[in-house]
Amino acid sequence: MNETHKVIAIEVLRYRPELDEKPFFQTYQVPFTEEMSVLQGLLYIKDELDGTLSFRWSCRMAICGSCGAMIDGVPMLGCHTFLRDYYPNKVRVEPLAHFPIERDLVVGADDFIGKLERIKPYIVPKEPRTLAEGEYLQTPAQLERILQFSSCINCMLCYAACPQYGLDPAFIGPGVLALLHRYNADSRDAARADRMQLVNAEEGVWSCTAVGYCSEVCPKGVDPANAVNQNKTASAADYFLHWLPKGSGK
Amino acid sequence: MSARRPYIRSMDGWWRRDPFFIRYMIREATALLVVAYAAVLLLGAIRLAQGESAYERWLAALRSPWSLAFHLVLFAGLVYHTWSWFQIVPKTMPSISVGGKKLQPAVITGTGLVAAAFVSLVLLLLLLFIGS
Amino acid sequence: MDVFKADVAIVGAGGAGLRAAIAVAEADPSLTVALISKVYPMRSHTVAAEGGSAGVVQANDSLQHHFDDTVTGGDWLCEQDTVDYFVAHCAEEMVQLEHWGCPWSRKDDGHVDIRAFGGMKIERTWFAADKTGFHMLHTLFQTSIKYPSIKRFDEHFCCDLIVDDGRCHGVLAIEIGTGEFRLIQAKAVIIATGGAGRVFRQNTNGGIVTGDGMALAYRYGVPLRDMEFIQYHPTCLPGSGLLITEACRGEGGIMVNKDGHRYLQDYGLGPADPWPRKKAMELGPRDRLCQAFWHEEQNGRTIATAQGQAVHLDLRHLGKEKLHQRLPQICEMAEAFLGVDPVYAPIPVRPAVHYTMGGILVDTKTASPLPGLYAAGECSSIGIHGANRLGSNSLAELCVFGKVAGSEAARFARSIAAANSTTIERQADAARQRAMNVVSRSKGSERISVLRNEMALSMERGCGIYRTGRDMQDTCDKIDELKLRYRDVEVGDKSSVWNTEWLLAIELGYLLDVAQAIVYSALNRKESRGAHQRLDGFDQRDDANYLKHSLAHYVDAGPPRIDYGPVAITRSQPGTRAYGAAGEQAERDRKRAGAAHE
Amino acid sequence: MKRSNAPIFWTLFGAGGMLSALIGPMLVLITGIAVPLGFLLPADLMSYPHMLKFAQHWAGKAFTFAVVSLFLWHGVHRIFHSLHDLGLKTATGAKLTCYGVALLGTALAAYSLLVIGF
Ligand SMILES: Cc1cc2nc3c(=O)[nH]c(=O)nc-3n(C[C@H](O)[C@H](O)[C@H](O)COP(=O)(O)OP(=O)(O)OC[C@H]3O[C@@H](n4cnc5c(N)ncnc54)[C@H](O)[C@@H]3O)c2cc1C
Ligand code: SF4
Ligand code: F3S
Ligand code: FES
Repeated sequence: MNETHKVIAIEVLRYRPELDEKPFFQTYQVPFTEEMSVLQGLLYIKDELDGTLSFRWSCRMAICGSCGAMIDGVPMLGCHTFLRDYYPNKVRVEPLAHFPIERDLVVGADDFIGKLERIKPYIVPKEPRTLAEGEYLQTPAQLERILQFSSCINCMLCYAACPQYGLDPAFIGPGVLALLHRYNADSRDAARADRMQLVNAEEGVWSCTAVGYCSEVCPKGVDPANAVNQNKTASAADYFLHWLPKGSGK
Repeated sequence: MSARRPYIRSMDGWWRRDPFFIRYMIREATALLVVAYAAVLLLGAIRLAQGESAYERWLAALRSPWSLAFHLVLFAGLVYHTWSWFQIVPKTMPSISVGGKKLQPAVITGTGLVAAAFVSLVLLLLLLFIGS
Repeated sequence: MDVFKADVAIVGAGGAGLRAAIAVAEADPSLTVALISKVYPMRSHTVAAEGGSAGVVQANDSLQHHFDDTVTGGDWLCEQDTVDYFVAHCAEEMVQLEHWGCPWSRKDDGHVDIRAFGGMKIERTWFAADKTGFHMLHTLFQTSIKYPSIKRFDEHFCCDLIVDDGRCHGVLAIEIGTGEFRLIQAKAVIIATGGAGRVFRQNTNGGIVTGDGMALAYRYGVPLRDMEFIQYHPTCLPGSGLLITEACRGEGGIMVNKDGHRYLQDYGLGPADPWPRKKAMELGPRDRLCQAFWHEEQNGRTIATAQGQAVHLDLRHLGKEKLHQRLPQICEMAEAFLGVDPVYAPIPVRPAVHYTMGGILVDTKTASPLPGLYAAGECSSIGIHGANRLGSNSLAELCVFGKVAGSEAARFARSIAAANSTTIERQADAARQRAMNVVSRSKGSERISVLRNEMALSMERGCGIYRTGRDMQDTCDKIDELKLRYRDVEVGDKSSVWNTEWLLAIELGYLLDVAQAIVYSALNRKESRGAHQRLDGFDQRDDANYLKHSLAHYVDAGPPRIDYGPVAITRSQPGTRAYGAAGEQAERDRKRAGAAHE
Repeated sequence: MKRSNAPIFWTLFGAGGMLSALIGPMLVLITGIAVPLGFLLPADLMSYPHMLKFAQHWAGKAFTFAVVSLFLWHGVHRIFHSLHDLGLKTATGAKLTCYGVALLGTALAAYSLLVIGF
């Protein structure tokens, strides 16, 4: 095939902790075709131009959640963003905002994972059931309530979009709160009261100022802003109810 | 010892980073106007309590060109507030299904805006009725 | 070196590894589990599975049906006793996942819904929308968090096994974030590292699917079984190999060649009803569809695209509304990755490598011949897939045999005492040295990407949909050559934090070993069976000589030794995999014609 | 984790936000532009006697009190968070100031309306 390739400039934020005092931009000239994603551009750099560039990736189909990066300043999945949409301009790729840079495009995910582990992201059954008794019944409507929030791929784009997380990393943050809500809203689950303790804290939903950018960038339509903000109502109700029995209404 | 040395980026000027954040900051800034307007009204209430002459002075001040200009700014700001407020409302509600179909956020926002227009209009008509 | 002492170490936190970890934790909470994965668990490639997972539930279905579909589909190269165990435990595992919160799609009455899948007569595929693997993986991962005895080592790259005195004592891992080594000592080790699709160029697999665990076990003398059986999926995007799900054809999509002709009718898959029907035309079995493509390509009837030859998957007649409602993901993918809107234009597709049927030899209880070493999931060959895997059996396998591996490893770990630490640490030091050698070599002359690309291209040529002795021999020679050149591989990056170039180099070593096992096993199987189809005079199944498993044994600095093991046949004697007698005849004729082409 | 007392302020913020979103622009238009200019509405609509009568009625009182105080609570809550957004680290002072202003405003409104009598 005698296709003359177009060439795009990809500007990547580099940071190698053992060599560089601080991050800097490095530009690579990458030949590309119509269907090439930004991730494929990075893979080309890694294979052909500079083997020292580090980044995470795997599935190439926007489901494993590995390849998030700031692309021209916006949190995106590299495998689902296309070079053709930036050409003839250059495209700038940086590690996800608000996370510490470990190296090049790799950010530290420990904080996110730690939070995910804290919210009890599993079913605590209302009524235990043996396998022989078969599945719990759940109507399509009950399923509908959790499906959207259970489609989170843990890509952390919403964290890179949320300034409140950037300002205060103690904030549990949009993605994990969406998962928390997913379990609270599950018809099979009984651990809501436990999880509400996290929701009710300052670092729970109350750090959110409804910026809403988290939902804007979410590649899977999870709408984490909705999960967080509807839980403000839930948390407020929880708050006022917890005063009630003592009769000391404010 | 590990050679890890995570680099933390600064948040300085974060709100200039993205047009979305600028819109957010404008939205938040409408709060200043809401407070300012509340102050104007509060002052009116205090003057009213202080008696006729005090109140007349407040009323006169409202008629000054400065005040009119200021209220134009307030008006624009509050319109933006209304618009942005109903943008967030769908985020604060559990999803609602109507006839098996999920209600789209835009529909909720639209309903809110129509409600605001309606209430405002009723208010105006009421005053027109009283005035005449 | 940092040492962690566990009772059971599990390498791989995909579906199989996670299920095994939970099984250990449930079997005995006092056992410490080390769960090691080179990526965070939810990035494992199980996440990509769309279609669904098998489990008999319908009244008109039966374990016998599932058994028959599996064994017939596998061209009788299945371990029938293991298949029996498997089909009997699938549904139970699916219910278990439901109890753990997996959002299975539901019927109006609240019961789990199931769908039909290629190669099966009765619906038995459990699904969670079009993201079954994703939901299963996240459910398993999140559930695993419940068990305090599971200690995860995320983003730890396993670079060696610790084997001493004929027993496996643990693994050596590199903490990717620091480049430091960690010895994970264990009484039992379960390998659950997934497949090896990356040995090929165009494939549906993720970048991490590099056959690591297979190569590791293999190097310590555990045979790799049935490696020549590589499943191609007929509808993938040219170039990237990304999967366009079978559901497109299930909804009524048709496949046409460059003349707009529904060519499948020429391959005994007809009649060409205006609408595809079960087990015919577009809904024929995967291997047949791939083979038909091959012939079309040979005869110049495919469509040239920038990314190579393709045929058209035409969905236009389904209409915009139905497409957007039933196949939103596909519309979105075609638009994004190809700039094609399926509402207005057909999608160019072609076969790509999808699944490795073979793997680490294990018995019915997941134990490998090396004491203390177990394997589960795609990396293993427990014998249920035979020569060709039935769709939706893999996800079920992860659960059924992940659980078996967990309980067996737990039982084994409880039965023995911990080994002598000093000899183990000496072993680990040697292993560390080997891993360091890859990067510390002052300068190499061979580029990783060059070797990898040469391997993948050659594998595609030699171990494609149809194979010939000559092409396979060429590939054998090529892989032998690449293994030699690999010794001079260059790793320019000398740093320790997130040195992915170093890991790529180690992975390339794994890939080459697995590739070698695949192509030598293929060359030696002088018959056609399931996914192994030859044109050079061995175009028939030969039960007299080859109704047996091939076993590739690792040979240091040389090609593998291939020998054979028996197949457990209990109640289903080999018959014809019939998709219409006329079709069978036409197939034979075409093969002769194809061979004449060579 | 410690339970936050944000719900109190957030509820007031939300009530004020909703009220101001519904009628804020129209109120500004009426009291700040239309009446002072005598445009659309009669200029004496807000004359002393009228307003006194209005403020003496329980409904007028309630309305005025709600608008003034809830608008304040809405505004200061956002301002407080914006200070945090702009990088203000010591939140306690800002919190006291912001919510203090709202509390003071609320008290003044209540006091004035009481003084006006019934
Ligand atoms: C696109 C696609 C669609 C599919 N659809 C279906 C379907 O509908 N139904 C079905 O039944 N099957 C399907 N399959 C097949 C099925 O998904 C896989 O066979 C299965 O998920 C493999 O699971 P696993 O647990 O064995 O491995 P994986 O999920 O691949 O996990 C491997 C694990 O091992 C770890 N690992 C690997 N090497 C190392 C190392 N060196 N050090 C440390 N950790 C390591 C990885 O990090 C990962 O955690 C599909 C496959 C693909 C590619
Ligand atoms: S909520 Fe969306 S953006 Fe956030 S982690 Fe989940 S999938 Fe990613
Ligand atoms: S962006 Fe952040 S502030 Fe709230 S709405 Fe989303 S979590
Ligand atoms: S590579 Fe998996 S999400 Fe992009």
